[in-house]
Amino acid sequence: MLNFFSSNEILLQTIAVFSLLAFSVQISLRAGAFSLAGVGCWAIGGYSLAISDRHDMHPVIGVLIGIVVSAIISYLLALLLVRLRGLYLGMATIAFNQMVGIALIHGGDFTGGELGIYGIGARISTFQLFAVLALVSFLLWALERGMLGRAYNIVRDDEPLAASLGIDSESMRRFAFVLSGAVGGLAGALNAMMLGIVSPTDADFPVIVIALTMVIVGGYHSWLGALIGAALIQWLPIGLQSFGIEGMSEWWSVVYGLLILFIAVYMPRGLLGGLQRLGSLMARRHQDFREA
Amino acid sequence: MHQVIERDANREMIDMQSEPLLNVTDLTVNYDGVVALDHVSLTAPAGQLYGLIGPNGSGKSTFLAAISRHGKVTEGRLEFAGRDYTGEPAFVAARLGISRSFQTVRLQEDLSVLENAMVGADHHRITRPVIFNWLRLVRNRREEAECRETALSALERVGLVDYKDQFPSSLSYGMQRRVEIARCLASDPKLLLLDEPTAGMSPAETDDISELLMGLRDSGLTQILVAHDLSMIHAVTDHVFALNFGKLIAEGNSVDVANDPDVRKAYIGVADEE
Amino acid sequence: MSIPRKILLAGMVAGMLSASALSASAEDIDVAALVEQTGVVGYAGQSVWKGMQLAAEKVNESSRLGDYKLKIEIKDAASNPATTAALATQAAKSDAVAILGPALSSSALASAPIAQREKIPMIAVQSNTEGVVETGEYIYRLTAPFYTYNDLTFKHLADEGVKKVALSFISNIPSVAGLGKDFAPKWAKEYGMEIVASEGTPFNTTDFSTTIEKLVAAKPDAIGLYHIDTQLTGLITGLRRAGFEGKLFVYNINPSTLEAVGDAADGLLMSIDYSPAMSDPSSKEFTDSFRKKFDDDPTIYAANGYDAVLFLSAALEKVIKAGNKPDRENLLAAISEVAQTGFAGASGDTTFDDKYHRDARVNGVLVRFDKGKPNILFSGKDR
Amino acid sequence: MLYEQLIINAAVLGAVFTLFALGLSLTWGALDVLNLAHGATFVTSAWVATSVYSAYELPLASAMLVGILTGGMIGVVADLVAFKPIRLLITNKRQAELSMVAATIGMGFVLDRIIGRATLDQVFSFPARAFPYKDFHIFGARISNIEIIILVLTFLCAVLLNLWISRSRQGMAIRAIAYSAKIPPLLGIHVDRMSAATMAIGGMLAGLSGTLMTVWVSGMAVSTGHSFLLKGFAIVVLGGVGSIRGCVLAAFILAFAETGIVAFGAGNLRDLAAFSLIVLILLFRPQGLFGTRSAMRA
Repeated sequence: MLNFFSSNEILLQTIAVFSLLAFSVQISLRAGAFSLAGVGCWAIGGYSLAISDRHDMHPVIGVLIGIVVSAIISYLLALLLVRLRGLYLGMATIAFNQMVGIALIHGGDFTGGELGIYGIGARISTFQLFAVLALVSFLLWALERGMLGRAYNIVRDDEPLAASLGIDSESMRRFAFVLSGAVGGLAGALNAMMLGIVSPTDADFPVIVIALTMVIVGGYHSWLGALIGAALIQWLPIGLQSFGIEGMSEWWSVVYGLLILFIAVYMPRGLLGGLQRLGSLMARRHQDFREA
Repeated sequence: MHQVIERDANREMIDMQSEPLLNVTDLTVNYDGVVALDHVSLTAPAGQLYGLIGPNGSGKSTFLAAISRHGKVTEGRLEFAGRDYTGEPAFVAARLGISRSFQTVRLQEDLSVLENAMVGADHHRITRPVIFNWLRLVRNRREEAECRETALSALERVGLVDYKDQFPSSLSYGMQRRVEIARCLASDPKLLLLDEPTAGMSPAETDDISELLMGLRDSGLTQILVAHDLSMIHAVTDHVFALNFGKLIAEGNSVDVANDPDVRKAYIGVADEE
Repeated sequence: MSIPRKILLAGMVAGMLSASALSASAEDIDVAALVEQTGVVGYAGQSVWKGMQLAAEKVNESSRLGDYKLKIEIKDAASNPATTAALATQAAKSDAVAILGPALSSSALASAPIAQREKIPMIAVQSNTEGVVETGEYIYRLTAPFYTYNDLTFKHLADEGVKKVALSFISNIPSVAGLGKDFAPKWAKEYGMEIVASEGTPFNTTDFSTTIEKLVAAKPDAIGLYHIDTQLTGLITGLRRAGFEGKLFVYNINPSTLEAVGDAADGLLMSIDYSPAMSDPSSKEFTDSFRKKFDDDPTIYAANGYDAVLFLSAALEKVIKAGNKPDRENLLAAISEVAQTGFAGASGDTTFDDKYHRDARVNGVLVRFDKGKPNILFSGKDR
Repeated sequence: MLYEQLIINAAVLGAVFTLFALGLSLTWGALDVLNLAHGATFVTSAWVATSVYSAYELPLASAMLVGILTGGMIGVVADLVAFKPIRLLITNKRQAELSMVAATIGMGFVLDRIIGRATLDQVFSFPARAFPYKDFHIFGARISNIEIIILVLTFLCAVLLNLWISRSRQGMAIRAIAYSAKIPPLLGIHVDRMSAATMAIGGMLAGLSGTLMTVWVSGMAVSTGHSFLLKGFAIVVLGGVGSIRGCVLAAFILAFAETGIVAFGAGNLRDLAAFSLIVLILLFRPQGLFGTRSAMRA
């Protein structure tokens, strides 16, 4: 077992870090704000850690700077984009991400230009990473249940109804936007420590596609869905190639694509939804069994 | 607690001087040229069940939208319990105590009947910023229990307690409306706005809803009911306002208003011979 | 499922498992190849892997490794630093004696520290960036950086009397931007030439009509196009159609791109570490065997993959000839010895840098294309 | 530099952007399908065209036609394999939209890898002799015959698509679908056949722009599809989802902005110009230039 853990340590760390990135997108999607600014904050968080590490600051300070800077930028962005809804908000945040990427390339020595920053000294242990993941998961769990859970459901599905119930949709969506940015910044900072490098392409469109895939395939209606989605999407490129099947190094991404397609079509509420339905099916069968 | 007001011929004698719950002055709404409401002024003291009638396109829904602040107000003043809330957004109006239902049933499909009612009961806690509600776990657990109690009592008042664990999609149209009313009640409103709640209902269901609304009025809840069904208006309302082409053409008890020449003309389209 | 079928299924599964165990005989030397087959540098990685396969076959056919067999297992690094780092960790914990690849700079920077920490020799290809070999003594790179031979082009341009040079380059790929912004202007000044225009554009740009206008308007004698192949087709054909008669030079162009551009590429200049037209015996051997095996002209990436395996095998041969066990420690020692002496590979005589002795250096050749065929003008040897 | 030349360059670039974005806007506007496999369809059609051209010695035009039909066929298969089942299985509109996005991401991976494996992600193209390039000179500026063809075809496609959607019966059906999938069955319109037709047209438009692009820049590769996809997504949103006119206008605005910044500013900031323009326009037009979220307008 120990060998399994040590040889897959980076994979486990990657799953933890990308779960946080998936959380960042899930938080805003769940609140009905189709924002992908979390990916831009992922890059901002990463660079904040890298730059503060270069100035010999303690990693925790680097992470905190990453979170705070991302939160502030997300707050300003939320104010700027308040009138945008749905895919128009999505596109505006994708444009923001691209501009973050361009700014990072042209940041001169401060951001390391086209190459970015490498050789980041700060390190993080797998245990610490999963502790952070557990903490953020708990915070999102608390946000999804009880009163706030119900309120966010309505803010997402039916704004006029929310207003008629005294819910200030705008401020709740803004809170989700800022939280999404902060978690994105945290994820980026941890990713920088795990990989030891940051580069301008961290905010690029392929990262957005991966983040969206993780959340939709996992089940965007809950943090657990984002976690499951991240685990699967990050494991597949490694896992599919580790069964020693001939030619998998060339064709794994076809299997990957087909799997995403299958889950998207035949699991309406993602993997989490599928598991829940399976759970309730089994519970019912167990019940029938007991009654029979 | 609430003075039970006998429902009889002399209801009109109620003292109108007490502070009106709702005071609307010169309310005008026009959508780039189209005048939907034209200087409507009216006052509605607390404790009564008001009817709002008028042919299609007379501005009933616009009026409801305006006083619940869901809709635009071009001119005029809106006061609720003495406070001017003309420029406020809809959620502030709701927080003042104005609760409303919509023409279409709006329930949360993935929440049970009880949870849908609990959303109303969240009313007073939702006013706190999100971050306060998020991190106070111990307090949340206690308040969640209170919220459940409030919701249960609201469901009791509408007679749906034993459906509390069902999902809205499995209920009849009439019952879904009752869940909506329970949700409104759970938020302990001062004024309840009902936008054609019985549209498309069977006579039996309409009578149930009528009974329910009268019961609520008797327990002191002020309501404004928008409806086409004049027989229901007669049965249920204490005071009626009639709109036509955005103007308030008559008000009074439902019988007088029904006989008012302008109202008959508005409905039938031709003035009957004198 | 009835009982018999269950047993049959279990039997089959057991059979499959045992079969794969048998094939890994005791005499194998396992090597992990983390080479991008997909993603943004998939175009390079897929050729690198073909070169590696060719070299492994030739090494195993010859008895240079005694009765050991070189067994290279390919994993797609997917042009993704996180995937590469995860694969590198797996390889380090497996019984592989060395890691070959990756090719993407950011992936190399992410996986080199892991190989160094886990003390497994790593031979990267391409990854034209600083910071790779500097990671530590376990990290080697088998592609000579562009700036070590691209000055040959400017030497040739000076000989041809070129005075004014315009440059177009990718602004957001580190090594290529370095060529366009820093080295090319430096060499131009050294050879008494003037840079009259310098246009940087992102690597995903596909429309160059306006950039071409600016380049031609500067009336240069020669234009440098430091771009990837998908951009070169538009640039080269566009410049010729815009009436530019002067010299064009690139840092690399692949056979398929040459074919797409046709005679617009006539006279195209390129300094490169390997070309099929090279006559060095080791280069010729690579070119001929590649053509025989793949019925296609080799790309520079295939040459890099071939050389990486050749370099590794030379070190393994030293270890085995000395009667030692081919493990990571002995292999590292042998690798640094081979790096001192250098070896002859697809890119001709390959030596290593003076500072770290872990970064490959080649002579490089200046090539001119006529009718789609490369011919060597001169080699870096006689610089 | 000749301003006339810059205007021509921008016009041709605008046309290339339009052709690619039209298909994306149609399927998105009518079926709420944000097709992230549109770039892969664009590349696959071009690859099929070039392979068929050299394998069967077909004339260029018919090879391109095969490519265009391939694009259409990919659209139909996508509809059968993913969008039709999603429409059946998923009632919640938001969940259906997101599931369709994920489905197209999956399809994009599959197509990218198949073409990537066949071409080793290298450049592929029609042989140089396949198309007789010829330049014309007007106002002292240069425009080649392929560029004129691109401009004409783009104009035709935009006008025809516009007419087809606003006038014809099928077009009305598509607008009905766009309004809400519940209405068409009531009017006896076969939703599945309509959506397959829409996806086919969207795919053919991707095929047309892919084959034309291969001739215009004498080459194509899987990576070209990715760079076009992001720009196409921006153009569709900028123009207002589902609006043909908005799509054309947004494509030309972006083309002129990029051409301008490359000509007068710095080429490496061309994307900055494009994306800051997008945010600016969305701030003033939250539904895009001509977009209305609910119904699709010609």
